[in-house]
Amino acid sequence: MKLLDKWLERGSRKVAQNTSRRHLLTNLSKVMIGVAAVPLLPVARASEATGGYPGVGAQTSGLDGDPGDPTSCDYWRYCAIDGFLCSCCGGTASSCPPGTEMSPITWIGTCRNPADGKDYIISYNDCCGKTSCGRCLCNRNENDKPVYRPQSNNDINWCLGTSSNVYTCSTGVVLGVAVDG
Amino acid sequence: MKLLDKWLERGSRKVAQNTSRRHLLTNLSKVMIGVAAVPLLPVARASEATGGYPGVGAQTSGLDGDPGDPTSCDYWRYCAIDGFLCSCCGGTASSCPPGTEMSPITWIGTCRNPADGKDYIISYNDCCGKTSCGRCLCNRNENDKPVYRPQSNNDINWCLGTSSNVYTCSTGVVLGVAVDG
Amino acid sequence: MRLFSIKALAITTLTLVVGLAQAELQPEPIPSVATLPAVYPDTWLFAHDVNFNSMIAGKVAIIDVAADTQEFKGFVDASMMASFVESKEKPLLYVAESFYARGTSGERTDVISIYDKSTLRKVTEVVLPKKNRAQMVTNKYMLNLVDNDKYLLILGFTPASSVMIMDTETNEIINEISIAGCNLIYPAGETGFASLCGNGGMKAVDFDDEGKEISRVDFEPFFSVDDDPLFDKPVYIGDTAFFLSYKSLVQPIDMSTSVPVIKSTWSLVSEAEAKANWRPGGWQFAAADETGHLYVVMHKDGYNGSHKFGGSEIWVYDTKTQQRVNRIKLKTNAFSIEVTRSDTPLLVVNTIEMGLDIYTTDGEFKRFINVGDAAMPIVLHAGK
Amino acid sequence: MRLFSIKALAITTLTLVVGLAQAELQPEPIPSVATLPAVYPDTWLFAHDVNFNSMIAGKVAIIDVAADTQEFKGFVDASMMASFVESKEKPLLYVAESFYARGTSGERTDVISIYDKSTLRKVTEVVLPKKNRAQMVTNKYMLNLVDNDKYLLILGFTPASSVMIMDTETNEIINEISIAGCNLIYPAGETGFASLCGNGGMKAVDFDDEGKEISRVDFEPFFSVDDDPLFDKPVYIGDTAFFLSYKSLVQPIDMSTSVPVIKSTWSLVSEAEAKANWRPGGWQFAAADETGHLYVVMHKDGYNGSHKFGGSEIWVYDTKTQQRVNRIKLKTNAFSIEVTRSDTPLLVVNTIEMGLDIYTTDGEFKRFINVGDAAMPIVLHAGK
Repeated sequence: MKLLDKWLERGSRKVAQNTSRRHLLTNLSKVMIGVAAVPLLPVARASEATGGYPGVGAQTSGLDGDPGDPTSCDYWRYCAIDGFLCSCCGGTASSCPPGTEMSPITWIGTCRNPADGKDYIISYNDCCGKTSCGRCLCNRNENDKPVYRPQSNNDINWCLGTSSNVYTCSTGVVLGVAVDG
Repeated sequence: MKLLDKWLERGSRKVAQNTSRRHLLTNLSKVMIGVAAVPLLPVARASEATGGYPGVGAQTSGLDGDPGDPTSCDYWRYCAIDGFLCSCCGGTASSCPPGTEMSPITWIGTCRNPADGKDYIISYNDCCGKTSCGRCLCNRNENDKPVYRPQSNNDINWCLGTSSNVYTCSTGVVLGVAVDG
Repeated sequence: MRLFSIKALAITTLTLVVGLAQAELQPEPIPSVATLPAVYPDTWLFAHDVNFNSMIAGKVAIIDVAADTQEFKGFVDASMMASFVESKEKPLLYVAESFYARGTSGERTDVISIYDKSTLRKVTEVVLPKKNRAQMVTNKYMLNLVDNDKYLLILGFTPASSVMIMDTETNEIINEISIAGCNLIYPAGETGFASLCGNGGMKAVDFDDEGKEISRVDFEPFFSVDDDPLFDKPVYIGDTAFFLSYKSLVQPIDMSTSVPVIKSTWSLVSEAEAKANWRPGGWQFAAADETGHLYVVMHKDGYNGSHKFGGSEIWVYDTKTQQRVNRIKLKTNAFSIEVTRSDTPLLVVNTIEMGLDIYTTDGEFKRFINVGDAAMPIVLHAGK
Repeated sequence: MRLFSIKALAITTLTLVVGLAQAELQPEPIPSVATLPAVYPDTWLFAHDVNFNSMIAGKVAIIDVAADTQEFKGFVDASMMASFVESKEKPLLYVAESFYARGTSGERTDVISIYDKSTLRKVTEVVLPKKNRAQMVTNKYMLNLVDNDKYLLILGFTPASSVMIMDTETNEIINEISIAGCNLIYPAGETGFASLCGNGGMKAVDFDDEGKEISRVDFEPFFSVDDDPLFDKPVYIGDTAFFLSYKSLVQPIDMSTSVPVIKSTWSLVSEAEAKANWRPGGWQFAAADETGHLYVVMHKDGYNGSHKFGGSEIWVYDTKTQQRVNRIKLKTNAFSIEVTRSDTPLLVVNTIEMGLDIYTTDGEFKRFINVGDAAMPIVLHAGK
């Protein structure tokens, strides 16, 4: 039952930030839970209208069991992301744009995949060494903790251990299924 | 009569770029000449609505015979300016913001002062050495010539002869009355 | 016919203009560069534009939030998740920032850039030899002046966390103190500081004239990072740092000595408000005025992850009585807030649209100030 | 009651989700960095974001304007009024740019940054020793490859104007040629170039294998800079550069040899259109397709100073017959345009709102592409 509550909570969060054109389920959640007044993302100006980002083509990861659009802030892997989505910048949800360097040090989130209902460990590796991508700025903070627990915080520039620490964009890489589900 | 035509032309130009809340005369010109379809400044997004810039307080130069608002793109001195108005950036129409350096090399325009009907030589000195100001981006091109006549062109970074060539904002300094009026 | 009427009307207009003619404008001096007073008026505020879209080109803008004209006084650059602090004792501004030889690549140089308040020219810069300045979305606790501005404390993060101590007389880095497992710099006592820790505890360190550590206290965990973490951005009222939790707890900590004292908690919300999930949130989502009132950006229907999105209201508390004394409904949702230290304090709201809405502390809207067309001024420092 | 119904509905939904369950997703490799083909498809285009709000942080984005997914392929940095050119012969991109040791101050370094097309990593950089790279709002005639990309021509401006010649085999600057009184680089002949001059004339220079000037021709003035200047941004169709004037004149110049030939002018507009002041204007306001059609952004009611504001229509001309063959009314006014060299050419419009509207060359709107939330992609280079 706890899990169920969590799942609902997750659903409502998505609605708060993104009025998705593709996720009927989250729209159902909206009606059900009645979340309406939650403030919009400060940085999501461009995505307020549609949930996706205007002028950015929708994508799929191409993987079975990986639903949703990696260029949309409400894509399931992005539950604790903060930054420009590399999928919109020449990379993908799990790879960096050409010419950047993926940070080996990172922060970790746990996101539920709606396709199999399982919680996955997601590694939010930053891509580094070029200027800010400037497309698809997205901020979600599920289980995000303050900077005194850095491994669970998305405000830190995780371009650490790279030849340049200049931040370009963020990925959400699947590490595996969370053991404590 | 030629002057009169020029004056009218100037009036219509102002309307094209700035729907002024303060210049009744230019609004009259608009009605008279029927200019309506002239495209808006690409960079004037912020000023489209009001003519001034939202969130920027109006100013006066404090000089007798110097009418208008130096934070408005339609201020008479700015007839050939291109860039951020230093008046909005901690400087004035004729001085640079603190910590920047005024370029000694510059381009020259001739603008008519509506207070005395005289044409003045205006020196568009750039202010240099800090990042772009980012307020009151304004572009007007009266008598602007292509870059092969650089002294009459506003596309060139005139931060030349300064310790840093990074462009911050633009001024419009009165040099005197144009002899050929 | 149409042309004729245009010209006729124009002649009339031109005559009118000539009728208003003045003495000719005189030539103006070149070059001319504005300056500021060495002591800033108390309605001036520092708005730090982190410029996410071009992080190597951030700035700290100086703004008179009480002004309806010439409100933008100038700015200093602040590159790559910089941090900023104003000196109260000296006419100086400090920016901790990072540069690359080729903009975004090449050799890295970390510096403290020191500016003269009056000219906004760089007086000097201090290079941080280990290039380990913390780069985070900036807040007020990454760069701090203590002991009457004698020491500048600079956060390091590699991800090993540390505090560098710069002597502001000599502009030398005199020591670096590890705060492993903890983060940020909360001034405590004369020369001490505290940091919150990943286990829900706290560390407090004191240092001597040479920057050498003379005491260190590790507090046992006193809050649950998993269940209801304290935000890392407290508000100081006098010597007390008010930490708030995701779920509306207030945790005052007495910072008057180098060994802080953890005080009793209270709640921002009633039982009914808690049920409606009214919670604090945003970026710099809380501030205080000189009377001891605490201002908190609140949102309804909070949930796991809603803590950085700002809110539609600001709730005001008397921290002595622990009672809410006002509830301000905003024109536009707040992301960050600050209150000036002026006689008539002003409530400055960086909205989720990234511009400044200025209110009285009673919630009366006064004016909107644009910090820059692409600016993201998410950290606001009231003038000291 | 309400809570109950929520959960009941949720259970149904959850069951549905579980019913769709798949095999678990597998761990993905770290690090992983995308690459591009060494030869780009012909629908790819380079959109140069000059980033006025943060000029030290510009970029050149690579965009597939025919794509409805993954249209943004990557980018290279381009600092401080940079200029850009793609090599056709080698898998390289060239950026002329400037850096300061401290972002906006300190020592200046001017470089040609050379990128590998496939990895978008910097292969090398060539320092310009005199730090005299021209900084202007960028256009296509500040950095050019000639002689099958054997020489890179780099505009200098201090304000003394010059052309630096870099040998792309050795990456050495082999000479610098003064073009005093003139500006920009219009390739002419195999190794020559022409520049327009402030007196309404033209200069043409040819150089040898070592970059040494072997001929120079100064053309007498052939247009009036005061009355109706030629724009400084011509469009090449084959070996002919089509210069347009503020007032709609077309001035073709044959650039097939190092001594260009000035051809007869014609007009973009009829007498009635001239009376209505239909004029060309914008930034990169003209382009051409492979069939020899010339596309020009036009605005009505033009006046002294309207020449950089863009326009609501694109007029298409057959340059052989000198007749207009189409008139495209745009959704949003154009500021800059380009036409791809693909089999099915696409008309790319950077609108005055600073995003890309993609049309067929017949004017059918296809899609909108955002180059960046704060981007100003005012120069567009079709892939070669």
